[in-house]
Amino acid sequence: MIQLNNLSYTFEKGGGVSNIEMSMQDDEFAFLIGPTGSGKTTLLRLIYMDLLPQVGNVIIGEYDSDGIKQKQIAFMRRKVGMVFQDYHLLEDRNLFENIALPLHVIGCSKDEIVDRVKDSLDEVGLGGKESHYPGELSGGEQQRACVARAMIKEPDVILADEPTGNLDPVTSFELIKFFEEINREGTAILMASHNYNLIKGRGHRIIEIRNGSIRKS
Amino acid sequence: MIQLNNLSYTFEKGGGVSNIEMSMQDDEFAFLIGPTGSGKTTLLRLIYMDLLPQVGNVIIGEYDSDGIKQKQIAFMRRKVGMVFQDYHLLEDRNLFENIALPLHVIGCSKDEIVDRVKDSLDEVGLGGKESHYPGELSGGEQQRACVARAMIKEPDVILADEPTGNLDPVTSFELIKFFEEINREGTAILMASHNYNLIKGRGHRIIEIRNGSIRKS
Amino acid sequence: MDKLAFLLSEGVKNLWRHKLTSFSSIFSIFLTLIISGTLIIVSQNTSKVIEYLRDKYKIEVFFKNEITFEKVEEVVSNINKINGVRSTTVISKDDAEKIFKSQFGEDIMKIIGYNPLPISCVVNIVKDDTKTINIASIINKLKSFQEIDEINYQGRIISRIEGYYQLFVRLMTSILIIVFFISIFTISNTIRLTIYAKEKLIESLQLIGATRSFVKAPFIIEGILIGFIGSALSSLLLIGLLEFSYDLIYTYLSFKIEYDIKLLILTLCSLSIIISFIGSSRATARFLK
Amino acid sequence: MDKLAFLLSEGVKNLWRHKLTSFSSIFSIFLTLIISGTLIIVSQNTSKVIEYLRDKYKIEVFFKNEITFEKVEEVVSNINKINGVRSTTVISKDDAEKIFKSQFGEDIMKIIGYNPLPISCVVNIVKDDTKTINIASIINKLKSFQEIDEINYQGRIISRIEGYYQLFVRLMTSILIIVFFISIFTISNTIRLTIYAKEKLIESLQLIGATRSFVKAPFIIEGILIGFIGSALSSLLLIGLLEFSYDLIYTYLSFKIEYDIKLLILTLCSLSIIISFIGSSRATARFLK
Ligand SMILES: Nc1ncnc2c1ncn2[C@@H]1O[C@H](COP(=O)(O)OP(=O)(O)OP(=O)(O)O)[C@@H](O)[C@H]1O
Ligand SMILES: Nc1ncnc2c1ncn2[C@@H]1O[C@H](COP(=O)(O)OP(=O)(O)OP(=O)(O)O)[C@@H](O)[C@H]1O
Ligand SMILES: [Mg+2]
Ligand SMILES: [Mg+2]
Repeated sequence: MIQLNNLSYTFEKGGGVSNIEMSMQDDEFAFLIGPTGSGKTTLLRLIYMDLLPQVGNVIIGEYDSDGIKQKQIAFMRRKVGMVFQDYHLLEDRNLFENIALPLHVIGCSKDEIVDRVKDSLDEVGLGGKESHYPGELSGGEQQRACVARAMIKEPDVILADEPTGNLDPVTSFELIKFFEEINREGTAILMASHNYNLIKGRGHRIIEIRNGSIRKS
Repeated sequence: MIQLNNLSYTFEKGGGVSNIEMSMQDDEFAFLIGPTGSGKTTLLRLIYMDLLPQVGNVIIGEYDSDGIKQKQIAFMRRKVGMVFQDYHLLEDRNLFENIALPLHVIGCSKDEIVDRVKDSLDEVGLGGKESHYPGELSGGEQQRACVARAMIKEPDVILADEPTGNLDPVTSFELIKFFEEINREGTAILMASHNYNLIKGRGHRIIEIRNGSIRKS
Repeated sequence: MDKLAFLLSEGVKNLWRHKLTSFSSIFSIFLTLIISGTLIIVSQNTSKVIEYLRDKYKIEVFFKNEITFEKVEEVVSNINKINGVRSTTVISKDDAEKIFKSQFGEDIMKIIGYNPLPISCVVNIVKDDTKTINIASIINKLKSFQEIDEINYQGRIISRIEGYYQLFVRLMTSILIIVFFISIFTISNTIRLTIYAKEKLIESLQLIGATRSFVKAPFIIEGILIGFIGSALSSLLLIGLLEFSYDLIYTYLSFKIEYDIKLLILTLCSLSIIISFIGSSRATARFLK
Repeated sequence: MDKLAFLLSEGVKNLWRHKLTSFSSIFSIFLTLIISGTLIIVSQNTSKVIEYLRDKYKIEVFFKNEITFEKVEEVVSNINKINGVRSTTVISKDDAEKIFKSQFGEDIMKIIGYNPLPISCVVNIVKDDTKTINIASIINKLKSFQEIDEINYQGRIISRIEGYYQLFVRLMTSILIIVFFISIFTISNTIRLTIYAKEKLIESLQLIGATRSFVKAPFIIEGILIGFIGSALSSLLLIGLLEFSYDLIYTYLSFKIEYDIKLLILTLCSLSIIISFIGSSRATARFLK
């Protein structure tokens, strides 16, 4: 369960979000939409506590942002899969190593890592590209790698920031279907997107943000 | 004028483009479409000679990729504005410095740089964010910064790789209109995109690429 | 286990990636340990060296010409009782004749038919370094004997050498302190460079849910590796040098160096661990929030 | 103009960003220049130093006891003609008596009523360093005089000192060569680190249409700045040390150091330019394709 109570965060140079009041169930699938610069990424960063709120608090599962310790943030993040808008892939490690990193963090065994990375790469259609470095992948392939990395630790929640920006319509559609499948298995998904065509008419909740505030939920 | 003659390039790890035969007039506006991983970025990299063709050659204006020297590539690039799919903004320089860099390269005076950067930032709607570092801009803002940087040296050709991936529909539409305006003033534009809705019905040429080859032009 | 292997390989990679700066840290640790090793050996030998030097101390006493050998022996037994005197060697007229020969290339007996040279006596000083010697008071006591004509002593030069020795120890100690801090500084600088180069990795790891200790571990390992290599190299060099110079010094100065290899290696290792631990924690504490 | 200002400010920023590694390059250049400066001064003074040392050379010759002073004077005038002899000083029986007194603390005249000590003569050697002296041949010629009884000479010690001096010069030269290459190496390492850190900038600049020389310029400027700072520091230190030690050495050894400040600074500057130029071109050539 994600719950945001009267959340505000303003950057020093201006911009940010204010008075966000929102909650999500454990098995919900919601879209976050809004024009560029409206605060979608900021909101997601607040949820996975990359930013800590200046006002209000975030509750995610058993973790409350109020007075949370660095170590607890780390443990919380192990249960959250994140797809970053700017990928955050490591340039000096190949695809396999990039995807394996979250498993090293939680301390999986070598064999398990090899198996799970292979499976998740196949799932997003990147099988056979294990040895490519991020610079040797197309934009869309990098984006899918990012999805695979978020998914590999089988998280309770997936926060995806514009995961289809560099995908063609067919691949985007496949990704949404894939997300829906995971959602059906009990993972909550919050996905920021500009792609109204992809979103509309799928029966999921749509949260609209404008100028840092939620307009309709 | 851009002309590609029997162009082929294959990466060591596979992927690339083959037998590309294409030409563009000095005042043309063309879209490059194709599924993710089909070779759009590779084709654009060949045109601005970030990659040199293994077979065939590229002619852009007075420059021929056959036996071209490093120095001539540099001069050629000063006449080509590029919007990169992955932005290529410098993390340790603020927006102003990022946009000003091409002008330093061609040796503009300080005053001219200040004026032109201000104008071009206003044009893409980023006025007032001069002191933001790339990490302090939203995804869409970074993308527009990249457009501003490509435009600032008033190039003869603009090569734009997925420039609307992180833009909402309204801003994307504005960008296309802006490109059309520039095109009317005599700049050739080649833009790779997934966004069929944005492209269709605007009367521009559409080049489709699949699996590294041009399908219809 | 696999996690440990992962962290270890990350640490080795870090070290290897910045070979050149790692090398400078290893070198500075090496230097620190060489100096501390030398100091340890020096301090273990200080009493022997001072003893050795004092062994060379001597005061020469010339007796008046008219004094008989019996009288001389009586006086010498009194000299032996002076505080700070270890032993005495009487040089008879015959001995003096030989010394004259070697100095002037002449046989004095042949020239003038008899030996005019006075009886003299070499006074040796206590060797034990725990006692500080007051040469001046010994000289004064010797002067009080009426039978003594002249007193010659090189004490000043030798006590100056002793002074140099102590100056050397003090100098080495100050240099040790300086290089100790330089080592900490260069190690933390090396690791800081690695941290800079790994900024993205660190950020990504933290975003993925790595704890701070997991993120820090490879850097601490890098520091410890640097320390380990430094201490291994310096131990090897020191032991090699000791083995080599032991014979040499024994042959030429008949001085036996005393050392305890186990203690030496132990001290060097613990020093290097301290340095690399402080250095790398300093770097990670400052640059990993 | 604005372009130049831009490139210059980029160079200074590079230097500042890697303060610590820049510092180590500056230090190694500094070291190289200090050593070469010392060598320049040493080589300018070599002939004076050798002259100074040879001034202290002496061979002592003892005449047989029966030889009269007149005969001695005749022999000495022959000694003066030997190749390699600069001058001679005759020590009469009276002089010898004084020496005896200072050695043995006894007045030999008082003891035996007459002076048995032989006449001797100190033979000084030519000072000019362009001539190499064959001490052995001089000794042989001296031995051929029947009037001479014994020959004493410290030549060995002093020619050993001369040997040490030359060893010192040779050692410094080898060290110079080593530190020269170390300097080039550390500079190119420093600049390589900057290049690594600026990988993105370099790539972006090249994609934007910057020529290779435009991209290289800030790194070359960085190298030259390092060289300049190194040579300024070492010139200052050397001149300071010279000014300080000139008086000191003159007072204690009455030896005047010869040096030419302009030549010194000029040499150091050109050396530092060579080092930093080679170092930075090496880095940029290898790491900027
Ligand atoms: N670190 C920061 N420092 C200062 N301002 C920031 C920072 N990060 C974001 N901003 C500003 O906050 C506003 C919201 O940014 P945010 O990234 O949340 O937008 P977004 O909705 O994700 O937009 P996009 O769709 O373009 O990704 C923007 O105006 C941006 O310039
Ligand atoms: N440097 C490289 N080394 C090896 N393979 C590469 C390299 N760059 C691209 N590829 C491969 O070449 C193919 C085409 O890549 P390209 O980037 O041109 O695709 P694209 O059409 O731009 O895709 P997208 O729409 O996702 O950006 C991909 O399969 C990619 O994996
Ligand atoms: Mg965003
Ligand atoms: Mg692409």
